[in-house]
Amino acid sequence: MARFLPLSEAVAENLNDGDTVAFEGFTHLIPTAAAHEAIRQEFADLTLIRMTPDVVYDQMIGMGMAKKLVFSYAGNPGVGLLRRLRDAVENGFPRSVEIEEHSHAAMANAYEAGAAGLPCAIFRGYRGAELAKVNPNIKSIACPFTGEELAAVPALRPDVSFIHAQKADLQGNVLIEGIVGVQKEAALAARRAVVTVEELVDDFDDLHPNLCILPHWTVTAIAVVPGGAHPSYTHGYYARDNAEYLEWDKIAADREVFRAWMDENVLQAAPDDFAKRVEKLRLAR
Amino acid sequence: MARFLPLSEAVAENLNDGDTVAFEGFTHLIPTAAAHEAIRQEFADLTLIRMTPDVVYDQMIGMGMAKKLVFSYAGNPGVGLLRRLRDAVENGFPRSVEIEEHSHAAMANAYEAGAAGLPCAIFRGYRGAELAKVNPNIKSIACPFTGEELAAVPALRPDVSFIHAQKADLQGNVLIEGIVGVQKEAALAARRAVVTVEELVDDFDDLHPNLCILPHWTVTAIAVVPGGAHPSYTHGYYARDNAEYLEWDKIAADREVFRAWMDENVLQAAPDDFAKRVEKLRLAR
Amino acid sequence: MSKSDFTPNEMMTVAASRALKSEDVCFVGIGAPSAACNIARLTHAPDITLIYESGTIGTAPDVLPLSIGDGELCDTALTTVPVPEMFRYWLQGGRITIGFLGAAQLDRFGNINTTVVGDYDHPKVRLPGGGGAPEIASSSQEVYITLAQSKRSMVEKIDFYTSFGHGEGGDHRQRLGIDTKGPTLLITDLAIWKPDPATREFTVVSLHPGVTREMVQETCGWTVKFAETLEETPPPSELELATLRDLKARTEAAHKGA
Amino acid sequence: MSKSDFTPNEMMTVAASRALKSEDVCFVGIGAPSAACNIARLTHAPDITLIYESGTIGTAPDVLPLSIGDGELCDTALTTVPVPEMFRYWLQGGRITIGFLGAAQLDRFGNINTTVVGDYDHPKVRLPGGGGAPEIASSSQEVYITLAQSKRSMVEKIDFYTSFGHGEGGDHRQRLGIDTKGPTLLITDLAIWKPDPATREFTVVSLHPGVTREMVQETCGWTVKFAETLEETPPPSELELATLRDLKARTEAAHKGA
Repeated sequence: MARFLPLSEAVAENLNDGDTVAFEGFTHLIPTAAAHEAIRQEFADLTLIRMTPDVVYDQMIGMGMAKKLVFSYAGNPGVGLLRRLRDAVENGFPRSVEIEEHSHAAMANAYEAGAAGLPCAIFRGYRGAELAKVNPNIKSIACPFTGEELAAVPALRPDVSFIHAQKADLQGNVLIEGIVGVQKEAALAARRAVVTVEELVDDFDDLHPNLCILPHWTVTAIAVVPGGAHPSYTHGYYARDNAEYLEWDKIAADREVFRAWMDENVLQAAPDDFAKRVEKLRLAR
Repeated sequence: MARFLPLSEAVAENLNDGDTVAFEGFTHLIPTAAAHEAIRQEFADLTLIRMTPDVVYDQMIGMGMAKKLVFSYAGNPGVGLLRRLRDAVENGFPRSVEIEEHSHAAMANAYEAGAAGLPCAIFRGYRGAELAKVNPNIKSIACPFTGEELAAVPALRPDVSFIHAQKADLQGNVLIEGIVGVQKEAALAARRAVVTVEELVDDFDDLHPNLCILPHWTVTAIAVVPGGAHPSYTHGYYARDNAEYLEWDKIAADREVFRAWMDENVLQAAPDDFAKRVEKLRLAR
Repeated sequence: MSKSDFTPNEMMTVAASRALKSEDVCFVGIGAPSAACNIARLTHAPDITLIYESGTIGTAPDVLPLSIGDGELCDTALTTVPVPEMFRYWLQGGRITIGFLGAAQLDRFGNINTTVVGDYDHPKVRLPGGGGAPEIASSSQEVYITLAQSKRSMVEKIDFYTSFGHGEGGDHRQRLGIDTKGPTLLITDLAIWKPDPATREFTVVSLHPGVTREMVQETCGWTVKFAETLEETPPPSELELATLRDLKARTEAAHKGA
Repeated sequence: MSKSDFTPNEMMTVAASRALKSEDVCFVGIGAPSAACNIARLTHAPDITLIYESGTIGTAPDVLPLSIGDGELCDTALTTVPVPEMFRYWLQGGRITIGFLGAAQLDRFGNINTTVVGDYDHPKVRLPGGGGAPEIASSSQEVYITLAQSKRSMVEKIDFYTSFGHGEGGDHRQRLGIDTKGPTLLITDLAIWKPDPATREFTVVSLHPGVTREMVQETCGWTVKFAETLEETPPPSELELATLRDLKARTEAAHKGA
């Protein structure tokens, strides 16, 4: 049953050192505020799962919080590489990070299998692709009817998933709309699901019947953090801060510049700061 | 690419004797008008697929059109048994019908696998259930990671699927809303998809971004048939004719009464008749 | 309306409703389960989550649906999802606390037949089949069963295992790799039954008002076991009975059409 | 704006756009593929369906997205579906006619590396990885590749097989059970390449205006095969060029922020 908590408590109660954790968002609705809170609380030895690790995972890896990364595309989308991740993988700085690498199809199917309570997912994939040779978590099975060989990957079952969404109602039901990504699956696949939302509304009575909603009994904790996805965006609330994604490439290129930026913008900052970061990006409603 | 056709042509062009065909609808949006058109055109030796064969399949089986039925629940929902189906299975009248029987979970997963282009579906099912002993299309596989035995069924790939939906736009995109059932999967799993709709609108520009839409390039033919789901219903247009479902139990109980009813209400009727059948059931909009 | 003035079927529905809590997430079958779940929602368990296999989650119908997919269910639901998702994320995903089933035939171990009377290939009566029940029985955290007692429905041996209960009893579920509890409650029009902790055979733990052991045995096809201390089911309260009757009256009017 | 006044990159984008038809359903990658697909949509193929892996189907952005999930894509899409559905029903389901890929390293058989430069376990450069590409390459009915030529990107042997093209050539795809056509077109800033019908090696079939064979060979890490009759790619029309430049200008303004 969903509890409404300040973000600091929602993170403190649900994340532990050594956890396997997903901060999911597919370009849209990235839970930046939750990730920054986790950085401030200095968690260690995390296994980070995400299809598209981008700036927030570059930040967590740069701060030395990750022992392992499970992913399918590690880039600053449309901009380039993740320079803190590169430093960790290529130079072991500030620590080496174990890599479990998949394709998007594999990760999406693995989250889906996790949400569906299955131990594994099967799909037609990885044919001729070399990842299958370097990742022991890619196996195959034969269709018992046609004999066709299909790829199999283990289901993803995070200890905790953090996502950002548009709205919660007073009961703790959560609405996700626009590019919904894999967030419903990530939340349902996890033992604990923590959601930051733009706003709280009385109820969802006026919504279309077929929208993407997480019932309150699937959510562990909810924190209201307006702007909490910045520099990602929230459909219906504010636009993506593409300029900041372009800027990140320079910040992450240098270890010192990175640390200074993190100190000013994360360690010395608070969840409330996100609201003003999106002010100039807010959409006419 | 979707072609707009009169229902008689849409059925004539897309259904053939001996086809494997699904007229899908999960209580809501049952494509009754399309099924009645198929009855008038006297197709034979059909393999009928549906999770919940109800009145229209009772009618098709009673008319001797089906050589096989693939299903998971064959009842008049909330009312009782399907009496024409019983007569076929128990007495071979008017012909015997081969049965391939599954659970709902199996059929839903099998449609999903068909839409996803897979040869089979896996799920945790049929444990201790005797269907697995009488249906050779229920097999099992072992998860290559945990060793857990999971049920496997072949994907459903109908030659043609018929569904009913709320709206098409001028391009031939189709909107399904309310209880969406397995219709999207049934349409995408089929070689040909034929859709009857309540109405034609200019475009879908004002719709919520996350609704259930079949793009025009997934649809073979569209026929506008207001009321075409009666006695089932169309969310937003007219209510379910529960009285007619209750009445069906008496009609189907007797071979002669059944034939007389079919003659009057199907063989001598036309797609245009559906509009007036739902007049008293129309919702305030 | 006096307290003694209720039918066995009303007692069954009310007794079943009492077994449900506001925290429950119920996968609801049509008929007595649907009535019981909605009475619970309208009386002591206002926050109970009712799920019908048509994909409607958190529904609160004003009249009982005739089918599992009436418009009323979608109109009042928190959200409506595709049927494949319903069976994958919600049932198989382990989110259902109570799966509520009826039965055409039931045995003492809670195994259910809704497929055929007689031989599968040459049935005497072809029943509708399992629908969602085989996986409701194995994936719900617990299963409640409701049934009007008769020797035809409560049998020594069912003709077909549509949905697995406790099999031959004991740890048969675990031996098949089923890690959910299975049938934990049977509510008939005469009594409340619970499985014996060791054998898993359904045992009468409470008789409804006015019901005798003999009445239970006479309408059951196996030799009935009774608990050492038998309780008497409290009769329906006025609120329970009024709620049930109002719901049934609204439902009957609605199903007859305008 | 004169016809000769265009860059190699503009020629590449325009040439790629011409290969697309209104009937195509394209799975679009970011960068040159995205520009080419949108130029096609804005010129000769107005009904083309553009799909981005974020789940947006039938999108028509007014500016190019910086990422595959910009709001513009959802705002203009026919519908937006969950990412698991995108990979299952739409890509794996065989609905994509053209998968449009870029590459960090490419070999003569259309095999693509976007994973690492150097050894996988101890890479010289850790690239972003495959994302959707491994299955775009195998499940799309055909694959088009765009790439600016350089000896660093067009190599004799790629360091890692992120996405399978024609493998070692010939019927290598079929031998691996891949029944789609694979890379059928390579469009660089200098030329148009198609696979040899037998060997599947990419062969230059058309040189862009002003480009020589030597220029193609100097910027390619393998010994280039040329078709017997080489065509010259028609230069960008004024409409194509104006459309591309307007789109780029709108995009640049939008990405810099208000």
